[in-house]
Amino acid sequence: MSAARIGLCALAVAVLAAAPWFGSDVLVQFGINALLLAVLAQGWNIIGGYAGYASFGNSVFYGLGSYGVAIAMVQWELPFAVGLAFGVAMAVAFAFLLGLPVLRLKGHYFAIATLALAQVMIAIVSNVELAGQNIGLVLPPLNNDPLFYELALGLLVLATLTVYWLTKSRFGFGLIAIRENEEAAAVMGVNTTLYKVLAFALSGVLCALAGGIHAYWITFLDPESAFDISLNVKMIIMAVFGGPGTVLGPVVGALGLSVVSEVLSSEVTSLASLFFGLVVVAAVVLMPRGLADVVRRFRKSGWRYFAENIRAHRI
Amino acid sequence: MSTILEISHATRRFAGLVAVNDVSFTLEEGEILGIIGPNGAGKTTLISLISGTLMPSSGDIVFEGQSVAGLPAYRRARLGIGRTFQIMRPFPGLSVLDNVAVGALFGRNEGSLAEARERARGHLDFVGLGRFASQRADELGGPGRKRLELAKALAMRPKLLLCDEVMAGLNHVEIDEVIGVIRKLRDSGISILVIEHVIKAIKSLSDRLLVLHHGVKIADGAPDAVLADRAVIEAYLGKRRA
Amino acid sequence: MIGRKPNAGLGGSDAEAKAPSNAAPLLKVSSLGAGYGGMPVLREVSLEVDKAEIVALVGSNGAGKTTLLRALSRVIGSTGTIEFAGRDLSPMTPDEAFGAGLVQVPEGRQLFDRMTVEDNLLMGAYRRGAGRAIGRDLERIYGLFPRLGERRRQLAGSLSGGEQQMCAMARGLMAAPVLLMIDEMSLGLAPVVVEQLMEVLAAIRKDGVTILLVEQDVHLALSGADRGYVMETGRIVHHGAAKDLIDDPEVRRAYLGL
Amino acid sequence: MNLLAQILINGVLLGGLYAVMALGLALVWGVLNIVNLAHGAFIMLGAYLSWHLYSYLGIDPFLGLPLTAVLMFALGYGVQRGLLNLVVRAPMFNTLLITFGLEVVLTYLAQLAFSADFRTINPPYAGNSIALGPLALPQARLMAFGVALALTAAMWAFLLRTRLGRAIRATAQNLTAARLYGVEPRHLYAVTFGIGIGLAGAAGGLYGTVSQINPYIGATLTAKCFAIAIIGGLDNPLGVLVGGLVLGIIESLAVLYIGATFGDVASFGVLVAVLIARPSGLLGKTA
Amino acid sequence: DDIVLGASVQMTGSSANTGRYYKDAYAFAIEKINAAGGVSVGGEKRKLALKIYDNQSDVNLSVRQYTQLVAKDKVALLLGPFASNFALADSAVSEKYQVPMVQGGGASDQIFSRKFKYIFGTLAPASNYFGSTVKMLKELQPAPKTVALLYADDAFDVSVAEGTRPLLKEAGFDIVMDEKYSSNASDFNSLLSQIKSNSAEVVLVAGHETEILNFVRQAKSLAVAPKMYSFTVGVPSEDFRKALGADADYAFGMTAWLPSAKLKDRWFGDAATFAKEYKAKFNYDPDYHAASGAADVEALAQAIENAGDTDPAKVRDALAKLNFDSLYGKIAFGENGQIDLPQTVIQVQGSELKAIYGPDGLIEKPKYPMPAWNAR
Ligand SMILES: Nc1ncnc2c1ncn2[C@@H]1O[C@H](COP(=O)(O)OP(=O)(O)OP(=O)(O)O)[C@@H](O)[C@H]1O
Ligand SMILES: Nc1ncnc2c1ncn2[C@@H]1O[C@H](COP(=O)(O)OP(=O)(O)OP(=O)(O)O)[C@@H](O)[C@H]1O
Ligand SMILES: CC(C)C[C@H](N)C(=O)O
Ligand SMILES: [Mg+2]
Ligand SMILES: [Mg+2]
Repeated sequence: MSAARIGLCALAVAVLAAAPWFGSDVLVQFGINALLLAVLAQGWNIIGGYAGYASFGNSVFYGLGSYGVAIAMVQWELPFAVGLAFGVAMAVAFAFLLGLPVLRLKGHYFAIATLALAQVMIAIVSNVELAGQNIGLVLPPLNNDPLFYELALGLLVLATLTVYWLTKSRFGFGLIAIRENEEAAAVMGVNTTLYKVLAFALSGVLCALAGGIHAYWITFLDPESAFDISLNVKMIIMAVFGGPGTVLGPVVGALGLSVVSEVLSSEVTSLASLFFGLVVVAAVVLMPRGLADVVRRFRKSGWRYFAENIRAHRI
Repeated sequence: MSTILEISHATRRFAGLVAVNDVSFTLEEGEILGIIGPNGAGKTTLISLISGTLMPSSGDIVFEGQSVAGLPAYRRARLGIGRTFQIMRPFPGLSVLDNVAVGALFGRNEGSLAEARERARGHLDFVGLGRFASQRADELGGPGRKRLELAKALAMRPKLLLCDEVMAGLNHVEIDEVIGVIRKLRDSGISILVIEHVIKAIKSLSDRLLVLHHGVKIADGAPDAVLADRAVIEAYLGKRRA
Repeated sequence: MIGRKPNAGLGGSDAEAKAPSNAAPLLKVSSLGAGYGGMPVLREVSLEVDKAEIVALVGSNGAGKTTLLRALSRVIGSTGTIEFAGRDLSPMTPDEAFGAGLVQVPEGRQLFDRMTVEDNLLMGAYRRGAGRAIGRDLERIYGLFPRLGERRRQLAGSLSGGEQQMCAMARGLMAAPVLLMIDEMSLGLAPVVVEQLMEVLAAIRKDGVTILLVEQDVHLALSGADRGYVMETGRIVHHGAAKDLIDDPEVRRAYLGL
Repeated sequence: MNLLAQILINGVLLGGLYAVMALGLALVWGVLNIVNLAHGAFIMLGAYLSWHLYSYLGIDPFLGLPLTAVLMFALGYGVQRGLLNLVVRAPMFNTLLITFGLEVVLTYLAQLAFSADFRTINPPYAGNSIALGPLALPQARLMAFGVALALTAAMWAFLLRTRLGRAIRATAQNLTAARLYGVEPRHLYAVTFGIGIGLAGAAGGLYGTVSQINPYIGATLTAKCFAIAIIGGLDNPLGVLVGGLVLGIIESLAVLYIGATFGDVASFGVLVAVLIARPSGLLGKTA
Repeated sequence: DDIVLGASVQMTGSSANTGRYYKDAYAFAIEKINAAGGVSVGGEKRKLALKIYDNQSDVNLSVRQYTQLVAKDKVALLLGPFASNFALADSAVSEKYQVPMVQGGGASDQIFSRKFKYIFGTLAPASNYFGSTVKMLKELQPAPKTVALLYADDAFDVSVAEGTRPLLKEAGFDIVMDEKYSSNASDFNSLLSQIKSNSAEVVLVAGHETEILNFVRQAKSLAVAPKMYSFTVGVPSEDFRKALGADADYAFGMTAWLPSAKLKDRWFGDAATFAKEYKAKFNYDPDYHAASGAADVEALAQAIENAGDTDPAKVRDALAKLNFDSLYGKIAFGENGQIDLPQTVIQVQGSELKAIYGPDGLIEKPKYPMPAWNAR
C-alpha cells in the first residue's frame, strides 16, 4: 500500500471517529449498525473470501459472542469486557470443535453443513437455562451510543488490519492457496487443516466481538435473533458486493449497502425492500466482481466497464 | 549412496479396481528412476501414494528411513517430497509468479513472502517462464502449465522430485531442454522419479526403468534391457518399435 | 470409418451439397487475427485445407495454434475471414460452427468430468439425434479403444490422463465430423496407442473426413500428414508438403532437434 | 405400536412432499451450479397460482398442477433467459447474490399482489383421510406423495436417459466443451431453470393443499430444500427422493422421541453426519 | 401546530400480517380524534399527526427508526411496534430519550419487569391468556380430565405455557402432553398422532396463526378430534376463519376485546361502531390487536389532555395516573406499566364468532364436545 493510500485510510478513520461529535443521534445509531455489519463482512471475508469456504456458520459465532456478554452480565453480573472475552472463548472453542469435521467438506457441502449448525444452535440454546431459554435475556441498558460507536469502529479497524496482515503473511498466502486449489496447496506443504481451522476461528473471533457489542447495545437477546441465519446471508451479500478476498472490499460493500438500505428505508419506507432487491440484482449484473473491482477499473474503461462486464459474463 | 525411498507392497484399490497392485521398489539418493507403462497402468496413482494425495490401501512407503505412509500430504512436502500433477493443478487466479511463490514459501522453506517471491522468480527463469511472471496462471497454455508445475515443485526445494509427464506436449527441442533441466537437478543432489511416455527422453534420462502394467510391476532394470523386453514391447511400445 | 455419411447426421450432407465446386478448399482462412482481452495473438493468418486432406499444424509453445483452433470453432472472436464449405463462419457461435461440421478435440481434453465415459461419447453425437447409427459407432469406438469399453460406466474425471485423452478423441470421432481438428493428439498417450490413432486417422480420411492436426511431436505429425503449416508467434512462417517440411533444414533444427 | 406406525406413515408422506419441493432446487443447483435462494419464493408463487386457479376458476389443485407447472416453467425460462444468463459466467458467489435479490423482490411483489394474509387451498376432500384400522392416511398427502413419486421418476428418466437431459448435465459441467459439441446453451440453461421452477410451482400447489401459504414462506422452504438436496446428493433425482424421505421420517420420529423443537436439530444433525461420512450425499458418486 | 406521534411497525416482512392492524388502527384513531377537533392542550385545540415507518420486520431497523423519530423527526410521543421482541428492544429507546411509548403489541412480562418508566402496555399479560379458558373447562359437561398443552418456542408462547401449567394443575387436570414445538413449524402430524394416542380430551395451543391453521387442517386430515381445542391466536381474526372455512367450526380462542356496544368510548361511541367503521374503511374485521392499537392512541390523547401539556415527562406522569374508558376497555396502567384485562373465551360456531365465557362466567353455551370430523 502506498503512503498516499495509508494516509487516505487514516483520514477516513479519523473522520469516522469524529462522527459522534458532529453527527446526529440517528447517524450514530446507523453507524453502530453499519460498522458492526462491516466487521461481520470483514470477518466472513477471512474464511469466505480468503480461504474460499462459504461459511454460513458465522452467525453462530455472532450468537455465541452475544450470549457470552449477556450471560456474563445478566447471570453472573460481571463486567462487559469479561463478557466479550467469554464470548470469544466460546467462539474459538466452537471453531476448533466443529471446524475440524466440517472443514473437511468442500464447496456447497461446507456451506450447508455450517447452515445446519446455526439451526441446531437455536434449538440447543432454547433449552439452556443459563441462556434464558426461549424467553431470552434482558441486559441492563447503557445510554451511551457514542461509546458503542467508537467500540464498533475500533473493532472494524482491528478487523481490517487483521485482513491487511493476511495479505502480507505466510498464513494469509496459505489461505489463498487453499482457496485456489486445496490439493495442490497440501502437496506443496500447506497444513490445510490447521490453516482452515485457524481462519475459521479468526473469523469467528471478529464476529463474536461484534455480537457482544451488539447485544449490550440492543439490550435484548433471544435465540432466534442471536442465531439469525439471515444475518449470515447479509455478511456474504455485503462481502460479495464489495469484493471478497480484498482488504477494503467487504468494508466498502457493507457500508455502501447499509447506506442504500438506510436511505431507502427512510425515504421510500414501504418500498424499501423492493428497491433493495433490485439494487442487489442490478449490482450483480453490472459489477459481478464487486465494488473493489469497479474502483480499480472504472478509471480505465469508464462507463464501458459495465457493458464489458455483461459481455464477459453472459452466454 | 543410500536409499532415499523404499516402497514395499504398495496397493491401492478404487471400488473394485486395483490401480496399484503390490508394487515394491527402491530409489537411491541421486538416482533418476523412470516409470513407464500403458495408459491406466497405475503410474500416477503410485505418485499420489508417495506424495500423500492418496492413501495406500495397504503397503508401506519409507522416505529417508521414516515411514510416511500415514502422514498427510503437507508433512511429506515438508520432509522433502515434491510432485507435479499430470492433470495440472495451477492456482488459477494467482499470477504465475505467486503460484511458484507458494512453493517457495512452504515446502522445505522458511522466511517471508517477499523473500519467497524473490526465490520464485529464479525458479521461473529456470524453467523458462520468466516473461509470464505477472500473467494469471489460467491464461497459460497447456505446455506453459506443465512448466509451471515443475517450477512450483522445484520451489519447494524437494529432496525427492516426482515428475508426472512434465514433457508431454513439448516438441523435441523443448524436450531436450527439459532433459537438461532434470539432469542439472539430479546433479544438485535431488533424487528423481520420472513418468513419461516420450521414450526417447525416458531412455536417455533414466538410470533405471520400471514398467507397470495393470498396476503390477512387470519389469525393473537398465533402460536398454527393459525396452527390449518382449512383454514391454507388446503392451506398451507397439510394433513400430519392435 | 466414423466419418459423416450422408445419412449419418446433421449438416454433413448439407455441407457437401453446398460446397460450390470441387476446386474450392473445404476450409479457407485469410488474414485471420485473434487474441485475448485486447492482446493480439494471431496476426494475418491464412491457410487452406482441402477435403479429405490431413494437414499438420506445428509450432513451438505459445505460437498460437490453440488460439487458431479456438477462433475456427468460434470460441473466441476474430477478424479476417473464415470460409468453411462455402459458408462464412465468422458470425457463427460455437454450436453453429459444430453444426456446420467443424469438430474440435480441444487442448486440455475438456471432458464432462462428472459424467460417465459413455455419456461423454454420446455427447459427441448430441447433434446426430438418436438412432441405430450411434449405437453402431459406439461399439466401433469400444473396439478401437478397449480400455474405454471396460471403463464405460466410470466417471470421466477419474480416468487416468491417457484414458482421458482417448475419451476426448473418441468423443470427437462420435461427432461424425466433416473437419476434425485435434489439438495435441498424442498428449499423454502410450506409444502403442499413438500408433493406433495414426492408423485411425488414415482410415477416416479415406471415408472423406478432413483432418487438421496440431501436434507437438512434429515428426509424428508430419509423417502422417499430407501437408503442413508451421506457426511462430502468431504467424504462419512455412507451409508445404509434409515430406518437404520434414527435410527442411530450418524445421529440423527448430522442431526436431536434429 | 400404532403410534409408531402412524408416525412412520406421516414421515414417509411428509418426505414425499419434501422431495418434490427440493427436486427443482437440486436440479438447478446440480446442473446450473446456481444455488437458487429464490427457490422457496418460487414455491410460494406456485402455491398462489394454484390458489387462484382453484378459487377463481374452480380448477382442482391436483388437476391444475400441470397448468401451474407450465406457467411457472415459462416464468423460470424467462428469468434465466432475461436475467441469469447475463451472469452465468461470473464468479460463483454472484448467483447467490442475485437469487437473494430476486427472493427479496418476489416476496415483496407477492405481498403487494396478495397482501400479507394467509390462504389455504382447501378443496372439499383436502381434509379427508382413509382409515386403515387405527391408522389414518390423509388423502391429500397421499396424492401429493403419488405426484412426488411420479415427478421424481420422470426427472430421473429425463436427466439420465434422454438426449436433452444428457446435454443439460454436460453443459452444466463444461460449458465450453458443450458448445464445441453443438449445444446451444442459452436456450438449454433457460429450459433447465424453467424445469426447476416448474417443479417448484408444482410443489407449491401441493404444499398449498396441506399447509397455509403467505408471502413469507419462501425463505424457510429454501433452507429445507437445501438440506434435502444435500442429504440426497445433487447428481440424481432418486437421491433427492431418498433425501426427502429420510428427512421426513427423521423429523417425525424426532418429534416423538426427543421433542417437538428437535425436528430440525435431528434432521440437520443427520445432514451433517451424512456429509461427513459421505461428502457427496447418500447416493452420490465421487469423481 | 400538530402533535406528532411516531411509530415504527411491520408493514412488510414476516410479521406484516399482524403489523397492519397497528398501522391501520393508529391512522384510524388519529383521524377520528382530529375529526372531533383534536385534543385540547391548555385550552387550545390541537390536531394529532402520525409519523410512521416500516421496520420491515427487522428489530435493528426498528430501534433505529425509533431513534430517528425521537432525535430527528422530533415527534412528541411514541406508539409501539407489534410483538414482544420488538417492544423489548424499542422500549430501551423511549427510556433513553425519556419519551413515553404506549404499545399494544407486546404482551411478554419481561417488557415490564425492567422498571422502565416510559413504557406502557395495553395487552393483557401473557401468563394469563388461558386463565378464563381453564375456568370454563371446570364447568364443562361431560367434564374433561386430560389436557395437552402445546406451545411455540418463542418468548411470548413460553410465557403463556408457564402461566397455564399451574392453573391446570390447580384445577386438577391431568396434563398428558406438555410439548414445546419450533416456531414456524408447518408439520404437526407427529404431535397430532401423539394427541390421538394419548387421547387428550382438551388441547391448548399457544402459537402463531400460521401454525394454528396448519394444526387444524392436519388435525382434520388425520381425523384427530379431541373434545375441545383452544388457541391463543387466530380465532378472533377474520383471515383465520376465512382461510379455514367450515373447518374453523368448534375452535375455541380468547380475546381481551370484543366489538360489543357495551364498551363506551369518547371518540368512536362504542366498540361496535369502531368495528363497523374499521371494516368499512380497511375492508377487514379488526381484532384485539387493532383495538389495542387504537386504545394506545386514545391513551396518549387522554394523557395529553390530563397533563395539559405535550412535555414528555408530564405526559408520562399523566399516563401513569390514567383511568378512562376506551373502546378497548378500561385503561389504567399498573405499577409496572401494563394493564390487566381479563380474557373472554370465544368460539367459532357455524360461521359466527361467539363470546362464551367471560369474567362473570358463562355467556353463551359452548358447542362441546366436538364431534368426530366425519360426523359434522
Ligand atoms: N485464455 C487466455 N488468456 C490470455 N492469454 C492467453 C490465453 N490462452 C492463451 N494465451 C496466450 O496466447 C498465446 C498463444 O497461446 P496458444 O495456446 O494459442 O499457443 P499454442 O501454439 O497452442 O501453444 P502450446 O504449444 O503452448 O499449446 C500465448 O502467449 C498464451 O500465453
Ligand atoms: N478415483 C478413481 N476412481 C476410479 N478409478 C480410478 C480413480 N483414479 C484412477 N482410477 C483408475 O485407476 C487406473 C490407474 O490410473 P492412473 O492415473 O494411475 O494411470 P496412469 O498409469 O497414470 O495412466 P496414464 O498414463 O494414462 O496417465 C486407471 O484405470 C484409472 O481409470
Ligand atoms: C399474540 C400477541 C398478542 C402477542 C405478541 N405475539 C407478543 O409477542 O407479545
Ligand atoms: Mg498418469
Ligand atoms: Mg496449445
